[in-house]
Amino acid sequence: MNEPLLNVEGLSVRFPETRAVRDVSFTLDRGECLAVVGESGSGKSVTARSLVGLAGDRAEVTARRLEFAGLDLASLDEKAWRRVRGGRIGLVLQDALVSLDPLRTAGAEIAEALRTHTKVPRDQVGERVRELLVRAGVPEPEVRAGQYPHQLSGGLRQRALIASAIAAGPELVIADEPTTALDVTVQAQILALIEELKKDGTAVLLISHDLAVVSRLADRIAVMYGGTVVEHGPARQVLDDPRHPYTRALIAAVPEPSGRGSLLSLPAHEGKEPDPDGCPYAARCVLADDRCRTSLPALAPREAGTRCWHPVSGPITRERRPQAEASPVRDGDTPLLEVREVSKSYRGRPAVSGVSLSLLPGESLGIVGESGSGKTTLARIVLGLVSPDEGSVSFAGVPWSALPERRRRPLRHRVQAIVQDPLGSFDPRHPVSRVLDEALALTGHERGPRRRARAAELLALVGLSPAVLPRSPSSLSGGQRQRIAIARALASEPELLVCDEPVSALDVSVQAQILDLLTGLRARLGLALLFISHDLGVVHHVSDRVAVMKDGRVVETGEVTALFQSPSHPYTKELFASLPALHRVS
Amino acid sequence: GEGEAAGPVADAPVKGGELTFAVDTEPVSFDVHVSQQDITGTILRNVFDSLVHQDGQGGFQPWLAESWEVADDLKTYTFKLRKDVKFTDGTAFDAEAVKANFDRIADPATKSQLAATLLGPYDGTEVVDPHTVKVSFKQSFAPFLQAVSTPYLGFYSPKTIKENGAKLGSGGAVDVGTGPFVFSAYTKGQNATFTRNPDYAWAPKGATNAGAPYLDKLNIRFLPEASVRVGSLTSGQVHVSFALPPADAKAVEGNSKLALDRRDAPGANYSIYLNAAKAPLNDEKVRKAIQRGIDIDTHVKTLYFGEYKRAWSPLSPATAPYAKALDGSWPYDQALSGKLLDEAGWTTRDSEGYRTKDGKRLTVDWPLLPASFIREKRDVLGQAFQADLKKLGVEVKRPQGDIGTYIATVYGGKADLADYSWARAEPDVLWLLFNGASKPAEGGQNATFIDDPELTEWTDKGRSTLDKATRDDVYTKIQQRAVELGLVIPVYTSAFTNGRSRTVGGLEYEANGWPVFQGAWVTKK
Amino acid sequence: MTTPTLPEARWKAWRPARPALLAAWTVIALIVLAAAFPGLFTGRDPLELEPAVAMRGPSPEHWFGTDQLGRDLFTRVVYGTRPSLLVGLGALTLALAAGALYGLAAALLGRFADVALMRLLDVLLALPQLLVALLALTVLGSGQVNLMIAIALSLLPAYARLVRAEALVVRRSGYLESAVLLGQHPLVQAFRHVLPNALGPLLVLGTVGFGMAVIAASGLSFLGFGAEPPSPEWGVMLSEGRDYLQTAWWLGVFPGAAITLTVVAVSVAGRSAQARFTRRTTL
Amino acid sequence: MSPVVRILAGLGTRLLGAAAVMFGAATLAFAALALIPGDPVTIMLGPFTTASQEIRDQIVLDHGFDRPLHEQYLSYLGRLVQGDMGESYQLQRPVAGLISEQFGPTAELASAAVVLAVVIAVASAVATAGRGRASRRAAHAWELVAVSLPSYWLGIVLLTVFSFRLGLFPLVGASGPSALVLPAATLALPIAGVLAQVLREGLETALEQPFAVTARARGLSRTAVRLRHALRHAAAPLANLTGWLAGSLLGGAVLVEVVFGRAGLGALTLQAALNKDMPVLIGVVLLSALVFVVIAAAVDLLHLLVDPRLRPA
Ligand SMILES: Nc1ncnc2c1ncn2[C@@H]1O[C@H](COP(=O)(O)OP(=O)(O)OP(=O)(O)O)[C@@H](O)[C@H]1O
Ligand SMILES: Nc1ncnc2c1ncn2[C@@H]1O[C@H](COP(=O)(O)OP(=O)(O)OP(=O)(O)O)[C@@H](O)[C@H]1O
Ligand SMILES: [Mg+2]
Ligand SMILES: [Mg+2]
Repeated sequence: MNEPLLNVEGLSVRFPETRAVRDVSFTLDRGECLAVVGESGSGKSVTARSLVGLAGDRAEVTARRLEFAGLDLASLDEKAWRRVRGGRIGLVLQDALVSLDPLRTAGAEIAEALRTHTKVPRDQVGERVRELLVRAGVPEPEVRAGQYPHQLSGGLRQRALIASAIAAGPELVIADEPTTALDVTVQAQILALIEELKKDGTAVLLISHDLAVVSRLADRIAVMYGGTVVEHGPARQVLDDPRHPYTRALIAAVPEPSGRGSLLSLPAHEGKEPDPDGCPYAARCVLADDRCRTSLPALAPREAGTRCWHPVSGPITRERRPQAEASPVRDGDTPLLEVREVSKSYRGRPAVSGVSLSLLPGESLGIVGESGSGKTTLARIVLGLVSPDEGSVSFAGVPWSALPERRRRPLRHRVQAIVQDPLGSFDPRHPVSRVLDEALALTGHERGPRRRARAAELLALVGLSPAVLPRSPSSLSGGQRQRIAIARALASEPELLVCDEPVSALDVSVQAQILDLLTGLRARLGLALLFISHDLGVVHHVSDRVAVMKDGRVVETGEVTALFQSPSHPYTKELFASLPALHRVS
Repeated sequence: GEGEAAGPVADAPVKGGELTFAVDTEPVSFDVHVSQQDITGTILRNVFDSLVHQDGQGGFQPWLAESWEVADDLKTYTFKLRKDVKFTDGTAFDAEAVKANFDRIADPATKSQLAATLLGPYDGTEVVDPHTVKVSFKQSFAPFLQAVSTPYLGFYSPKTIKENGAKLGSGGAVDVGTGPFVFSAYTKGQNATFTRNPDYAWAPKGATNAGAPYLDKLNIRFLPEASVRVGSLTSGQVHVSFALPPADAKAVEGNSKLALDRRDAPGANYSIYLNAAKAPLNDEKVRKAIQRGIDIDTHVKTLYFGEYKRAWSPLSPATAPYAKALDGSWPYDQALSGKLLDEAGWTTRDSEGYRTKDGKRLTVDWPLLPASFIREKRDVLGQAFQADLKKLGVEVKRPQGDIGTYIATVYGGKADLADYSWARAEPDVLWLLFNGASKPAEGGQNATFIDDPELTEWTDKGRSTLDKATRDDVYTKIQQRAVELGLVIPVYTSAFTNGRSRTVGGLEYEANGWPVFQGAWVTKK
Repeated sequence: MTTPTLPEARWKAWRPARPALLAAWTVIALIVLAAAFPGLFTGRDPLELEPAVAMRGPSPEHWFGTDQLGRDLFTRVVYGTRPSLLVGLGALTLALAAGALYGLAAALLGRFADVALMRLLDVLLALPQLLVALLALTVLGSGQVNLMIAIALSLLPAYARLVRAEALVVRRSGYLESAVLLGQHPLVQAFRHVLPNALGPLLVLGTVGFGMAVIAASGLSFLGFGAEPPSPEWGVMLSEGRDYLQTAWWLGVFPGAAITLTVVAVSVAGRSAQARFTRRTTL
Repeated sequence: MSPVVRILAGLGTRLLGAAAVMFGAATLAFAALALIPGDPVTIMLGPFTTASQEIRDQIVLDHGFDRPLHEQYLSYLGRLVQGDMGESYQLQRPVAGLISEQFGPTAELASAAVVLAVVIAVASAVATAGRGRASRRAAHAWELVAVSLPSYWLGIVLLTVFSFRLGLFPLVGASGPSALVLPAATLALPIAGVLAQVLREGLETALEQPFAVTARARGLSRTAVRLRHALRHAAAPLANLTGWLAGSLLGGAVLVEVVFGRAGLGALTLQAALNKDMPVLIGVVLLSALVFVVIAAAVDLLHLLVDPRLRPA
């Protein structure tokens, strides 16, 4: 096998405050797709950026070897770099939605790439731009080229961005999280586009935190944790027979039909921090010993391997989770929540139209649907934050949406909510203690030791130690914040918990923990859940019944497993078709 | 007249050229008949001639009037006018013109703020023949000659009065007079320009330049900032600068390229007037104590760098008859003041060291004008006096409000002290200051608020005779009595300190101390 | 009608360097001390005359020289601190308090009140700050207190606007929503969450407003609306000193320096405070 | 709604807003007039006057001080609508005339100052944005001091040094650019300080945006990114602030015009304020309200040009 297109050996990047990447090695051939996966902050983007010399002024990049098509990148000066960037290596930045200049048309951005690298005569630029857009799968390219980012949907923006990245026909395209924040259907299209590139012989470095996404088109997978590649090898091998404890946890965390009814998070523990050159995962690893904390085995750049002293093998065994189904839903029960024909439109545009739902005590109803389909609006109506234009909501048999706020206030504690962005739901000036205190006070716990005891209880309930009480939520991790939010919601002992995308901002592993927590609590407290997510896997995992929304309507609803096996509505079918699964049904 | 040539005259007269004259204030109104500001007179003296000219000795010389007779009862004045005088709009200056102007002044619709007062008990003007006018008054009115020598009783061409009567205040070409210069343009807030009147041939008797002015153009620049005036003078950007701050006088004198023209201001000195109508200053002892208890000498010297003379009389030495006897007659003497106050019963002292009488602190109210009206650092001088009197155990309060409040309190007789100077080259100014009828509430200026029979009698007598001896006698007595009664504390005689580039020659100053540019020229360097 | 950004927008700028910050706080400390206990810095009396030594330049016994009446300039500058700061602080406090209430009222009292109050504000905003102050002074007349009110009036609109904007942000915020969900009473919400969170940025901007106020005050005393002598006030001293620029530079330079130094120090401190603040909220 | 309708609607609301502001200003000014304590006649005549009683009566009659307030207000509004702003107490001249005559010099001064300020600001900001610490510190320092200097003081110092000592830029030669340099600079420096900071901030935030990085990943040079991408983004806040400052320059003009003995609205305003010459003050208030409204409109238009997101879809 001849020289690979890209050859990285011992790449390290430090910032004044962190070691973002440490001793990363990998290679990449033409027409090959290497996927780099790993949780947030694991160093994926920094790795990607340093391949085009844009790690930032404050970054200090070192590598034993950094070769691209026989070119020593490490030795390039600014001018030479400019020729490489966009010309031979195209980079699609992580934040697709803000990576196009909002003040210039999509066409202008693409043309810019053309002008800087190719000798396209002026009068033909427009034509080339059109071709590129077509290639990127953009419908009616003439129109789109003349439009500004804010006039384009997320998917279109991402496509335009890719078009500008491949404008000068680079040999390598780096796509950093190209599908995050996109609806599954759109996701599928983008992935297809990348597959095209690959087929045309372009090497692709695909970065994602979502195993399921990469499993579809990665030839090889490199799993990063704490700045290092902890495991890499052929995709199949990594997915089917993961060796590194972290990889295993990662894979276990992906909610899958098969995994329904069992815990997603593998047992982890809070170990002590490893040394700088120890295994970064040692802190969380159950198998970690002193050796792990002090040193890290090497990893050969080309062939598969695991960077672990205690590689595990064999199938992943998940624990059963406490049976949520144990709170069976009996027919003839008076529904806890009854939504009748509610509609809500903003400035004439319907956000929710004619939606009817009902939810029994202790039942968990999932709501899926693409962005803008009206999920949040529906949730806000149920919460009594938005009053519907038509229809009504009744709670526990009594009218709810119809009540004036004054009368609803005393009942509010029975319905609580968890939202996507927990931090935003905390007063920035209040520490955790005050957040809980306020909630408890409002639900009639008079101040004093009992209230404090109750606060501690709640924290225990969501698996946090009282140590977090004095801290400000902004100083906590995403997972911890969401736990606090849940604790606050539980403070008033609600019967219904409305969760709007509670995990979509979290890493898979953290998501797994939160999902386990929610299902656990539900079983324990007999909570009813209204669970909103765009992630079918997640919904499938937590809910008994599912309602599929599109354009403000519920197009299909039914018992979860049944619905997943045989969707009837065409939209639902499309939705499930485009759902990326970890294990391709071969 | 012999407005004395100022400073070393730079060689022989030079025709043509432009002279820039920087002044500190900008007239609110350019209508001499309306305005009461000195600056209006100062500037428009170059545009308007008067019937008579007042010379340095307080005597009167022919100007637009060849001669005049005054009836013995001083109720009618008859002027014989020159026949060759023309307004700059070509119309002739004649008896009708005089009548038109005086009548205009007397008309309430004109809202004259000073000229009307100068006309006193005006009764009317009679056109005897085209070149003779007879001005008559309801009572005998001696100061008229002096009044009629001021630009405020100057003459607009009847044509312009008819056509632009309402606009005369806004300056510019509409202000048509008979003077040596033509008011050609005015940029509010910046400058006013005057051009030579080539036909001018009626300068007052004895003027060094009998004919048209040498200068082609006179440019008057309004520079309210003293430092800016000084700066532009020293840097040669202006030729003559009005009202230099005393602080800079020395520097100007020291500068070989510059000369300093100093002239004591005529009329009433800057003095403090004591409200004898209310306690505590209704007690003469207290008044005299205050009068003797402040170290005027030192403060005036330090604050004005010896540029301003310390004053002994309410009347300026530049205005005859000045009571020389007063000089040095009431020196600073805190011991005496202390004694006087004790005698007056202000014997006890309170915690802050101020004197008290039956529990009441000895306090005098001396309202301070709004900063924008304060001239010559009088507020600072006041601070010095405040400090002196504190030593004496007298508390001086200096509340500063807006002008409305000031007028209400001071002119309403609610204050104890009031301070001002009054520029008018005529001893009759004493009438304004001390006559019982000159009530501030009615536009008078008698801030002593008492009607002292003798002062009233003498001031009336003075304005009802032209006999020099009598006038000298009464006016001298007035000055002395006012000081003896402690009704007034003369402070200083302010001086016109004008900086002048030595390239300027022939600049003269008339009775009021105002520069006259008719005979001035600029030599090219 | 939209109104262009207010000058406050500028202070987002930067976080000053450590030493600068240190210097700033030292200066502030000194100023506060001087305002509280001028006696600590000088044994002299600011009003005591010494005609003998009038108009002397800086010297060992008179560090800043002496003025027209031989008063020690250093002493006067020190004693001038209190009145000078009082104008600034007074104006600022007034403006902040009034602005905060105004802004809150606009944000919370519903649509109509909002429109009405904002229109009124637009009018004030449409006028240059100095013009507003002049107008107020014309009505009230000069003097220290009126000066304060006038300046406060000219600062108020900016603050009111800011508070309103902040309050509206809070009203749409997630944490107010969760307060609603917990059934908290609107009034409680207003004082637990809206007011404190809206106030934060305001107070930081205050430090800037202080600078503006002090400069405005000195400008207005220059124009003749100043404080009452003989009480030494920097603005007044500065505007008196200007006549002696050629002959006695110190009379103007030292009060001028005092003003500038104060303003610089306070805004440096204020900016660092703001930098910290913005960091905290953007975390 | 169709774009045209949208635009028209926008225009309508803007006009309404403008009208509201003007009306508010007028009312405010009248309220001020009514609130002045003390007898207006005495105030008008000022101190040291020997005006007699019939003259005072005359004044009362002329200005209708004897009529009830609401009448005065209505007739005042009525006259305003006809563009008649009354006559100055002090100068006895129509306010409209006075103002239009004084507007020129001030407009000249203000625009000169704005241009100068923007030039300085852009230079200072572009030169230092995202560059080394030292240069930024220096820039911050001068900006801070510039903002903290009392402008009249700055003016006097500039005069003394450049005009009196060095003899550059004559003051009295009046009119012509050379006489404009110093006043404009005095007015511009503090503003420049503010603008520079805002502009730099804008540039730096823009340069950190992903699209800026993307542009570089496309192979653009740093400078190209600055000019083609960052500057436009920084332009919006700059325009905002410039507009606001330009509107408020009249205030600064008061001080500067007094110091430099220049003609202009500032000097007029001050004189009016000192003499409680309300008609003139009212005129000035209305004018600056108008100027502000116009500038605000201009700024908004500029935004529409720069930022497509604001254009009606
Ligand atoms: N410009 C920078 N300055 C300082 N630290 C940085 C910078 N960029 C990244 N880091 C740090 O480097 C580490 C890796 O960041 P990176 O963006 O590569 O993570 P990631 O794997 O891309 O995470 P995500 O999935 O959220 O994009 C993080 O700890 C981050 O805080
Ligand atoms: N406050 C609002 N004002 C105007 N339009 C709104 C508002 N809230 C929602 N909408 C519109 O209503 C539609 C539904 O929005 P909603 O947030 O309910 O969708 P969603 O399913 O929650 O989307 P996502 O998955 O992105 O959260 C969208 O078109 C949105 O633009
Ligand atoms: Mg990343
Ligand atoms: Mg949503």
